[in-house]
Amino acid sequence: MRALKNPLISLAAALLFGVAVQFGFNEYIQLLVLFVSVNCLMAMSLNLVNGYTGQFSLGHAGFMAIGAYFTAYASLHWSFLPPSLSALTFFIYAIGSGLLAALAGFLVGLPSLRLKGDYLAIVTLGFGEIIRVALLNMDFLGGPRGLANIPGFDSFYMSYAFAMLWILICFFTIWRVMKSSYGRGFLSVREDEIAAEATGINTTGMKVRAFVLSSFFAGVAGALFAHYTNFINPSSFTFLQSVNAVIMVVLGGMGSMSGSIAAAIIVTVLPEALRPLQDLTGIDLRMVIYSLALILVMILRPKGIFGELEITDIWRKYVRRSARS
Amino acid sequence: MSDVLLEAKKITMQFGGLKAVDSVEFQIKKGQLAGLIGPNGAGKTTVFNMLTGVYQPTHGEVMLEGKSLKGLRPYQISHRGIARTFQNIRLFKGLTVLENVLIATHQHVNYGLMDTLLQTRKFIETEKALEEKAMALLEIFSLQSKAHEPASSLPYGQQRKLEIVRALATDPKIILLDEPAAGMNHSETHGLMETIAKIREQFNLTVLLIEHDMKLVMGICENIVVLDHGVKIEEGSPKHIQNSKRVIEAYLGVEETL
Amino acid sequence: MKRLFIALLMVLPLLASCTKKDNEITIGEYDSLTGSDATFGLSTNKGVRLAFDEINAAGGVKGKKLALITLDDQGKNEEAAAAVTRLITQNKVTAIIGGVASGRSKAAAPIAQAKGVPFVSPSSTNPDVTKAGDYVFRVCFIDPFQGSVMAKFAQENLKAKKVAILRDVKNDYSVGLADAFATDFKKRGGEIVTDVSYQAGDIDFKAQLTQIRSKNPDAIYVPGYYTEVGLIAQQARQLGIKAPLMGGDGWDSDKLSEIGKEAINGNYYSNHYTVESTDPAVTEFIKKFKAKYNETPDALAALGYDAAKILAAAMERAPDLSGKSIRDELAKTKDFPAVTGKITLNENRDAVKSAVVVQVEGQNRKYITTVSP
Amino acid sequence: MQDFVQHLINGISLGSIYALIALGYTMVYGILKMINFAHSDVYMVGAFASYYVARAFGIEAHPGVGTLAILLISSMVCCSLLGVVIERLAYRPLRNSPKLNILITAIGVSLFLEYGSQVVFGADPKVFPEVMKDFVIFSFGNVELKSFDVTVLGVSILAMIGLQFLIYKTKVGKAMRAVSSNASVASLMGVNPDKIIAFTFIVGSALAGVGSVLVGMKYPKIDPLMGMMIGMKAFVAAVLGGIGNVRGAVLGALIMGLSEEMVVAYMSSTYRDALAFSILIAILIFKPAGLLGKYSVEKV
Repeated sequence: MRALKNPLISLAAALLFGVAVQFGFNEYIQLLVLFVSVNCLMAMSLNLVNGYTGQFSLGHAGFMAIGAYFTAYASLHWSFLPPSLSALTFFIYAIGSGLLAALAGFLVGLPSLRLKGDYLAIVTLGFGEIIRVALLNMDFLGGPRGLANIPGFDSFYMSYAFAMLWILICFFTIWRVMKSSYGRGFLSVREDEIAAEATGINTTGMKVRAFVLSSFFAGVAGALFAHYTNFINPSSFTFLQSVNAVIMVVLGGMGSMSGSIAAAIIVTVLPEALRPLQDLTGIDLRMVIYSLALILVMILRPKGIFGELEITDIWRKYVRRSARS
Repeated sequence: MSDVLLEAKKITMQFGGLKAVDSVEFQIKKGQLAGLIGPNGAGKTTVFNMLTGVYQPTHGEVMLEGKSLKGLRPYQISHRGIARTFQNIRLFKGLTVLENVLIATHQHVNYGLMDTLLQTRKFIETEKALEEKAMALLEIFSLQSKAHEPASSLPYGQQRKLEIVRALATDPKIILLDEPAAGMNHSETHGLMETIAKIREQFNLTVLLIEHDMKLVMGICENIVVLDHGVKIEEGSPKHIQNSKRVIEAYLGVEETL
Repeated sequence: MKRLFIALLMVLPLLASCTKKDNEITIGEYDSLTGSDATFGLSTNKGVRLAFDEINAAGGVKGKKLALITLDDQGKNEEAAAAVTRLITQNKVTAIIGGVASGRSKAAAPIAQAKGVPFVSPSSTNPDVTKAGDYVFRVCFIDPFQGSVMAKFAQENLKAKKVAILRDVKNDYSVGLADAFATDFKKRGGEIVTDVSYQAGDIDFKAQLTQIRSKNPDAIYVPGYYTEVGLIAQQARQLGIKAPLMGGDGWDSDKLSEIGKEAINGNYYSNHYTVESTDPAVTEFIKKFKAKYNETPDALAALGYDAAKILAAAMERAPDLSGKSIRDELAKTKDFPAVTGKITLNENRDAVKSAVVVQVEGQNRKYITTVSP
Repeated sequence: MQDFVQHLINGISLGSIYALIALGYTMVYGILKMINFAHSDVYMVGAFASYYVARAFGIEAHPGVGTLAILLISSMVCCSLLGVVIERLAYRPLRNSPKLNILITAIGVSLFLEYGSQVVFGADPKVFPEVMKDFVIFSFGNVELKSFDVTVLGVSILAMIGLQFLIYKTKVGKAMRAVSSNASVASLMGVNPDKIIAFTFIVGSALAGVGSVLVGMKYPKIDPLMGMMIGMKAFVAAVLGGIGNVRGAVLGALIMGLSEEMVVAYMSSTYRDALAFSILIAILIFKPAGLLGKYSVEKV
């Protein structure tokens, strides 16, 4: 199966890197790597809606919450497979989380499709808040107390491998969809909806597909988050979480997968990297520096770190230029 | 089956009190090159938008091959076989020339999500076929050398041609051109006439043309419909239109009788 | 210029160096120093630092100075988890003094438990926190006890038959207390006439209070943080509600009367200790606290202080500084003479101690009664 | 029945507070087509400015018209200055870059103000100086109409009329509308877009300053994050009314205030925000450009 060639190669490479992290770094850095992988999934999936389809969603955290709570509830209450196969059960739960979030994505996508730009942003923001408040009031999900002691993986390496598996599934799904006619459909909606409709593209259908696919992976990101923090409550999925996802997409470059991944790394690592500064200055300036960095990047490099290019394009550009000179 | 391809039956468009188009009726035969002319604000583009589903007519309906297009979204109408270009060019500027054309072929795609993910044979072959078809179309209009350039980098005349190629890629039965010659100099207009002639005989397409350039319209149209203030005031061959009193009045105003 | 900026962004992660002198015992502390409940984190931190100064002045523990590393969790659960992991693996701390909010403790305590690092929470009152494992302790009472204290007080002292509850639905501390109060008060034959909620950060409570007024309760239980309670009290009086308000240790701050002004006077709340107490340990603590920070300590500062003292005492008694021995010594804490009363840690490592009920009179808190477990 | 009237008063008073801030959002959006997320934090800085000015003048304990005047002026000046500085440094360089970039910058400025003021002012809540005594204007049974409620409503109506007059009846207003529809063409007609945009920020931010003093009077607790919650509600109200439309902002705000009040009073307080957003979504689905916004059908 030629089709599985490069996904398997990249999975092997990622797992190798995992071995290095397992032994090279302490648990703190390892936890950070796991949070980076959750943010990667969030950024890549939102990039499909905000980056490729040009729709403006501010409710991504809502889908993440649905995924997280489904997996948490399932892992705590159901156990139809022996604990030794926990990785398999968690994989099935992650798919369930994704499907549930995708259903929510469908329900959010439908009504908000007549809306454009800021109005769509408001409706998606509204849905995010409605989901959060609904979770707050569901006692069987722990309400404000949240769900604690969510079973995770026994070793860092298992968690890491699980995350890498999902990141690659997400990456190759979106990469291949974007290289297909559906991908071109998304791009046409971003470029000019009226022209797309006249050229035979069902723009509504495209937007709903983008929402459903993107919320599926946000649900999976939520499932990973639940396993890695072992405790979730509604206040982990606020409007700021959605804004964080949008920041990653814009910072990385709208419509660039490698951009989203790079931005996910920076957005997760930067605040932690700034902690030592706190020892020098005594006060915690991390968020102040983070927000200033945000403003500077938007002014100095509006199209984001990668612009619309992928790392492969940059590689080809620099390799060709160095080869020529 | 009568040879009428596209028929407007008493179509009316009312914005609040204003009747932009008032029960206009005309028929376009298969293979015909029809023209739609009239002074500015006569309602030409509004008729165009009703034919292509951008506006739903307040009264009356549009028939394609005897089947009504009432209530259909623009993309459904495009699938039925009506393709169009826009008055001010609406290309997918950020995408390449080839991608612009490939997007128009989306309606012929028969592979699903699974085929895409697993890169099945069906997916690969369909993609290759679509690309060949698109390149062939580009070649006919000698645009294939620019296939991988962004659409926005093309000069104006070629952008207009690309828009026509994109419309052709949907395998339409009829193509509606909205002021294609607008902003074109003499030689570019001449090039356009050749393009339109090529379309008709290579794709045996029916064409409906909105245009102000009388030389172009009178030159190639077989049947012309004239609108004024949303009402059809004349229809017939170019010669008939040229000396119809009502048309002259509409365009040049009434003669001052001293 | 652009290249420079991006390069700078890349180099920062490498800065994560950590300096660790060998003749010091490093203790880690994480709390919300920014974000919505920043004020509680700051008070606890002051209490802990005061305790550390005293212990170091008296020669430290086993002859070594105590060094404190405090990280901010910005009031977010995942930040608390990251901070604790960093303290244990990066800064190699011997023990951890936890944060105020129960939500953050529930995210952080399991990590300390898994790593075998003793975790002492000064003021997280939610029962689930110490369920994380035998390395997790707390020096304050738990919600069910504090809720029943006020239920008992309302029924016996205030002779209230009908009570309304106004809870902060976003805050599990408040929900825990409200539920505990409701169950206990009903068991005592009282009636909860209405149970309405608001969200931390709100400033207008007229709608809820107007609804409560229509039920004319004998008293209103508002187990929220003082940041909202001050406004609630004012708006209640504005709406002509005369019934007394009751609350929990979340009320304890001198800002309560500044915001509430006269409207807050005459209301009651349960607390860990009272400034008026004549116990020398308390008066001594208040004097030293005022000398260092020139402000009166609130209950959270006192609890931070006690947590640090109990931890230090356990480390002094422990044969060595391994996590296991400190844990065993902590478990043996009995009748420890702390600022917030005699502290004994029971088998699920919660503090068994009495609570006091005080009445707000302007800046000071009149002592009313003590309720023992 | 009296309770219903009391809920009505509470709802309108809450709505008029949202209106004061919503007007700021709508003005900036109307001209720049940009959601200024930092607007609610400019409001917060205004509150702290009044707090420190009152302490500097030592008037935090002498309520009266004099205090009100001093605080209003100082807050408006400080907010306007801040608004202009933000526009000049953060927004002007991005004048014609994609919408999402401007939004992220606005969020960056908002975070900067929120966390910056936690460092500068300290994270603990402070008590707003007592500006005016609140007195009962009219009451029957246990329903009371307080002076604060009336002042806030009056000021927001006045601000709306003032803005309406400014935008539609004055030369500057005409220039603002020109810049709003097409900045580059406006500059061809001798209008300096930078000056007009700066002016818009001055007026918008000054309104936030007024808002912060009036809200401080009624709810005397201020902290660096006070702008977050009220900012989101005011922003949603501005969109509800039809973003960019001055009357729409006030209408949207009143609906927001009343719906929240009635939801808590007669339905369930725990679902207040969820129901407030549901109402918003329902309205937007039927009126995709808000209540008074005109749905500009794209010319084909």
